[in-house]
Amino acid sequence: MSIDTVKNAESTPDQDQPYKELGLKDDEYARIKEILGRRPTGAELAMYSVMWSEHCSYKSSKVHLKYFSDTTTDEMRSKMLAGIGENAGVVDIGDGWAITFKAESHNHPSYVEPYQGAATGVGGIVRDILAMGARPLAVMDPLRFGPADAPDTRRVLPGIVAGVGGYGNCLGLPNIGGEVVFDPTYIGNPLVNALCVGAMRVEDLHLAHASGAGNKVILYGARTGLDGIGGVSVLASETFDDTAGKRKKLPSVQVGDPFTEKVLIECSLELFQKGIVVGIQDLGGAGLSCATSELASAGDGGMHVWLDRVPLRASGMTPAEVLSSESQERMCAVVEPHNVDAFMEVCRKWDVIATEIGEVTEGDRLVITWHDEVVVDVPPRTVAHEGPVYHRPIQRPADQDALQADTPDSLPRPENVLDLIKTMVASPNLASRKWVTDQYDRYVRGGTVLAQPSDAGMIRIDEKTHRGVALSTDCNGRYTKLDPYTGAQLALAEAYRNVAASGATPVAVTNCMNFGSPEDPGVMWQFEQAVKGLADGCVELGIPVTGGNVSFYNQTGSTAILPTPVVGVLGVIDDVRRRTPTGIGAEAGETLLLLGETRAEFGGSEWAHHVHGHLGGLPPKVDLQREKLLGEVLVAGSRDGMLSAAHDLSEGGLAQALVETCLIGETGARVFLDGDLFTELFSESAGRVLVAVPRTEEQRFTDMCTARQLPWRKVGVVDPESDSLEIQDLGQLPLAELRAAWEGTLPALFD
Amino acid sequence: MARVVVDVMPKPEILDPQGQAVANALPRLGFDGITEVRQGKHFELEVADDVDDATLAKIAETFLANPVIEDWVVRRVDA
Amino acid sequence: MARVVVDVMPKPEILDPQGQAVANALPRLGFDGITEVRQGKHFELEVADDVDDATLAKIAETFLANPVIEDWVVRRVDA
Amino acid sequence: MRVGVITFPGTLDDVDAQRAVKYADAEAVPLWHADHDLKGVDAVIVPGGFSYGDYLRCGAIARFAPVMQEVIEAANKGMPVLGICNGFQILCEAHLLPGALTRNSKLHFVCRDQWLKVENNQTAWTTRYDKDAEILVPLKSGEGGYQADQHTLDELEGEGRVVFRYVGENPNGSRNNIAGITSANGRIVGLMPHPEHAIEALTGPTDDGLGMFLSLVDSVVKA
Ligand SMILES: Nc1ncnc2c1ncn2[C@@H]1O[C@H](COP(=O)(O)OP(=O)(O)O)[C@@H](O)[C@H]1O
Ligand SMILES: [Mg+2]
Repeated sequence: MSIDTVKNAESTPDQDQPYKELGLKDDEYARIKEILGRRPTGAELAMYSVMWSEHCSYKSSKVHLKYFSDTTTDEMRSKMLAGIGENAGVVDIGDGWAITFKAESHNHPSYVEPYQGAATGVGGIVRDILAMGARPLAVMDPLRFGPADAPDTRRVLPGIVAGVGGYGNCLGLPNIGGEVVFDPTYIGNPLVNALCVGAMRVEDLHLAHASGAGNKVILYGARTGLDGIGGVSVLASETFDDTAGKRKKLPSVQVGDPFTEKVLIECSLELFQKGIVVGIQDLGGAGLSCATSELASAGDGGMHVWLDRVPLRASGMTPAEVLSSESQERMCAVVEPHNVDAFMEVCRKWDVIATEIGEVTEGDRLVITWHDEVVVDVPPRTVAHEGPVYHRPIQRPADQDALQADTPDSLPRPENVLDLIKTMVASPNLASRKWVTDQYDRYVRGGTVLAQPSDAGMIRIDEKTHRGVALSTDCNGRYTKLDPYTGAQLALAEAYRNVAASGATPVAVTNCMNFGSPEDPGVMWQFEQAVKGLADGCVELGIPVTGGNVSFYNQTGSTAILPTPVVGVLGVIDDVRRRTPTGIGAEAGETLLLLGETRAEFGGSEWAHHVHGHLGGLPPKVDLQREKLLGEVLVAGSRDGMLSAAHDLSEGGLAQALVETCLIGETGARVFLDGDLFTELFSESAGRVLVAVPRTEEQRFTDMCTARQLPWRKVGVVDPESDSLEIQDLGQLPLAELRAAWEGTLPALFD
Repeated sequence: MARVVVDVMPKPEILDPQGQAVANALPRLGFDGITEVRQGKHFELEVADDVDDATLAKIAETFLANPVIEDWVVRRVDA
Repeated sequence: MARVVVDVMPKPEILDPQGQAVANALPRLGFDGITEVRQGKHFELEVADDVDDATLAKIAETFLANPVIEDWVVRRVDA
Repeated sequence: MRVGVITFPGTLDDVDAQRAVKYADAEAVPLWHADHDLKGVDAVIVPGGFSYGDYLRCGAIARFAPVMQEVIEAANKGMPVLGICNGFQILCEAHLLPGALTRNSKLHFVCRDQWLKVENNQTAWTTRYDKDAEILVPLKSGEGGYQADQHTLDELEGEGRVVFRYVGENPNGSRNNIAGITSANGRIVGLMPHPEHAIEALTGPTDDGLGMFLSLVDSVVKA
C-alpha cells in the first residue's frame, strides 16, 4: 500500500483530493493549502477535516458562545478554577474540594445504534471528567424522544436506556438524575445528552498541557480499531488505497467496553495520585487527531508522534484511519522521561496497554511519522484552534409572530378537573420515570443522598465534613420554541430552583445546546437567542457558565427539533444531612405551603400539549430576581430545619407536584385552594415551589417569607392517616389509583 | 417442524469486548494456543414447515441481528 | 491454525428468558410459525494446531459453559 | 478484627463494603485479585460489581483469580465469607455455594429497594436478625435469577439453607424466591441484594443491612 507522505504531497501538488466528501468547503481546503504551503497529505486532510468539522471546531457557534465569556464578571468567576476552553469546567466548593462537571450530546450515533450510541456517550463524558484529574462520581442523562407511542420510539428508547445503564452501571457511577421528554419533533432525532460530575482536591487539578521538550507522549487504554471512522474511509477507498482494493464504507458506530473504561479510570487516578503525569487528554471525537493537536497546541513546543507504534486491533489501517479512529476507552498522557517506567508499572498493574507514541519537541510543528516517513507536518494550533469561523445568517422565523399570537386562551377548559388530574399524571411526559430509572444503579459508591425521583440529584463528596453537591438538568423545548430567549432562562430557572429545593446553593452552570441546522437562519436565531438568554440569566443569578456543548443538525428531513438548550446547574451543600426530600410525611404534622405566584399561564404547557396538541402563545414569565430570592429562602429553610419536604412546580403545575409529593412520600394530604381551580392546579407559572413545613416551624418559616417579601400561601395539610389526595370542592383521589395511573404508563408502552 | 440455527457475530471491524475478555483470560487459566476469540449469539428456533428461507433471513436481519454491528448466518439443521 | 466453534445453550429445564422474549416478539412483528426459541452463546476460537480435543473440551466445560445451567457443543470447522 | 474486601478489576462496591465493615467497628483490609494473600484476615467479603467486565458469564473469570484460590481454601477451613451480588455469582462459580445466577426474567437490570425475609438467623452473617424479620435493602443486578436443579433446591430448603427470600413480587425469576443462601456450615453466605448499601438512612433506604456486618463481628469474637 502506498502511503501519502509529505514528500509525495510536495511532488504531486495537483493530485485530486476528496476534501468535499470529507466535508470541507472549497475555501477551507484552499486555506489548508495556504497554511501548509502545499497540498495536505491524506493524513493531514483527515486531521483537518475532522478537527474543522462543526462538531469539533464549533465553527457556527463560536461567535455566539463568546458571549458567555464576555458576560462573565470577575465576581462570577471567583470560584471557577477552569472554564470554557478546558475539557470541563471546575469549581471550588470549599473544604479544599474542586468539582468538575460537563454535559455532552451523543444524539446521532444513538439514533443509528441506540444501545452503543448511548453507552459510548456516557463513556465519552466520563473521560472528559477524568481528564481534569478528577474521580468521576455520578452521571445524569437528559433524553428526548419522539411520541411515546411511535413505533420507532419503541426501538430507540429501550436501547438508549439500556445503553446508558449498561455503561454507567458497569463503571460504578450512580445515575442521579436526567430527563425523559417526548415530543414529535424528536422522532427521527432523539437526544441523548450525558452529564458527568467528578471531584478532586483543588491542588490535583490537571490541565491538558504538553509542556517540556523531551517529555514522552503515552497512549494508554484500548487498542485502536476501524470503528467510528465514518467519512474518513473515503480517503482509504477512493484515493490512496487503490492498490489494495477498496475498503467498504465503514460504519461510524463505536462499540463501548465499560470494563476497559473502569480500569482506565482506576489506572489514571493512581497515576494522578502518584504525580507521574504532566498533562492528560481524553480521546473522544476525532481520536488521535484531536488529542495530539490539542495537547501540542496547549503546550509550548512541538510534538513528534510515531504513529506506527499505536497498538492496532485491525490490520492494514492507514495513517489517516489511525488518526481518525474514534475507538473508545483511550487516553493520552504527557510524562517526564524519568517517570515513564513508573507510568508503565501502574499500567501493568491494571492490565492497561500503554505505548510511548511520541515526544514533545523544541520546534513548533506537530510531526507525525509512519515507519519513518513524515505523513503529517503541521502547526498544531491551525488544526486544533484555528478552524474556520462562520457568521451564519440569522433571521427570526417569519411564522414566529403567528406562533406567539396563537395563544391557548381559546382552548376549551376541562369539565372535570379531578379526571384531568388522573389523565395528566398518566401522560407520557408526566408519568413516573421508574421504568427508566430502575435500570440505573443509584446506590453504587454509597454517596448518593438524593436521586430520582427527586428534583435534584445529590451526592456526598466528603465523608468527614458531609459536604456535598446537588445537580439538576432541565429544558422545556416548547417554551424555547415559543421564545428562545425566555425559554433558555426558564430552563436555567428550573434547574436552579430544583437545586435550591434540595437545600443546596447553586454555584455554576453547564449546558448542552441541541438545535437544528445552523444553515437555517431561523435555527441560528433560536440559537443566538438561547445563548443570550442563558448568559444574561446567569449574570442575573450571579453564577457562571463553566462549559458546555453544542449539537447542531438535529432534524428529521427539514423539520428541526424543538430548540433544546439543556441547562445543568451545580449546587453546593455544606452538610448533606440537611438535604430536603421531595416526598411528604417525614414529620408528624406538616403544613403545605405554596411559595411564589400563580398566573393563568398555559402557553407551551403540558396541558395544552397533551390534551389539545397545541403549541402557541408565550411561555410563562420569568423573574430571575424572584428565583434567587426563592432559592435563598429554600436554602435558609433547610439550614434552619424548617422544611420537611420541598418539590418544585414545573410541567403539569401544582396538580402534578401534589400527586408526586404524596406518592413519593407514600402519604396523603388535604388541599384547599381558592380561585379558579383549573388555573390553580395546571398553570405552569415559574418561580414556585411546594413545601411541607413541620407545624412547629410554620410561624417561623412564614414570617421569614413575609419579611423577605416572598409570596406564600397555605394550600393544605399533610394527612398521615389518609391514603388519598383530597382537594376541597373537587373530591378525593385515592393514592393507589394515582400510583397506578402514574406508574403504569411507561411499562405499558415499553415492557 | 424444522430446526433452524442462527448465529450472530460482531462484525470483524467492530470491537468485541466479550471475546476479548475470554481471550485474555484463557492464558491465565493455563490454556495456551488460543490466538483469537470472538463471542456472539446462538439461536435455536423450532419452525413450522411452511416458513421459507426468505422469511428466516428477514427474521435474522431485522430482529435477531443488528446489521449495523453484526453479521449473521442462518442454517437449517436436522432436528 | 484451526477454527473451533463452541455453542453454549441453557439446559432445557432452565428458564430462558431471552429466548422467550424473542419467541414472544416474533408474532407481534408479523412472523408466525416459530414455535420455540432458545438463545445461547456462540464462540469462535482460532486455535493452534497442537491444541487437542481434550483441551478444547476442558475449556468449554470449565470455562465457557457453566454445567449447572448450560449444555455445550464443541466442533472444529474448516477455516 | 480484620475483614478482607476483595477488589477485582471491575469491582464496584468494594468502597461500600469497606465502609460497612468500618461502620460495624471492624477493620477493612483491601485484598487484590492478583495476590495469593489474605493478609491474615478473619473473614472475607467478595463485593459487587462487574469483575473483568462479566462479559462471559457473571463471576466466571473472577473465580479463577489467584486470591480466590486462597479464599476457597480458607472457606473450606471455616472462614466466614460473604458474597454480595457479583460476589454471590463468583462464589457459585467457585462451587463454594450451589446453583447459578441467570439473567433477570424481565431482561432488564433492576435497581430497587427490596423487602427480604430473613429465613435463617443462624449463619455467621445473620445472627443479629430475628427469624422471619423483614428488612429493606437495595437490589441492583441484571443477572440475579437464582437457579439450581430440583435436587439442590430440595436440599437447600430441607436443610434451612435459604437465608433470605424476596417478599412480594419476584424481581428476577429466582426459584423459590431465593435471594440468598448459605453453605452447610453456615459460614459462607451469598446474596444478590446489597446490605452494604443499607447501613445508614442518609444514603440507603434503611440501615437494615448493617446487621449482617455486626453479626459477623459477633460470630468472629465468639469463635
Ligand atoms: N454551549 C456551550 N457553552 C459554553 N461552553 C461551551 C459550549 N459548548 C462548548 N463549550 C466549551 O467549548 C470547549 C470545547 O468543547 P468540546 O469540544 O465539547 O470539548 P471536548 O473537546 O472535550 O469534546 C469546552 O470547554 C466547552 O466547555
Ligand atoms: Mg475533551
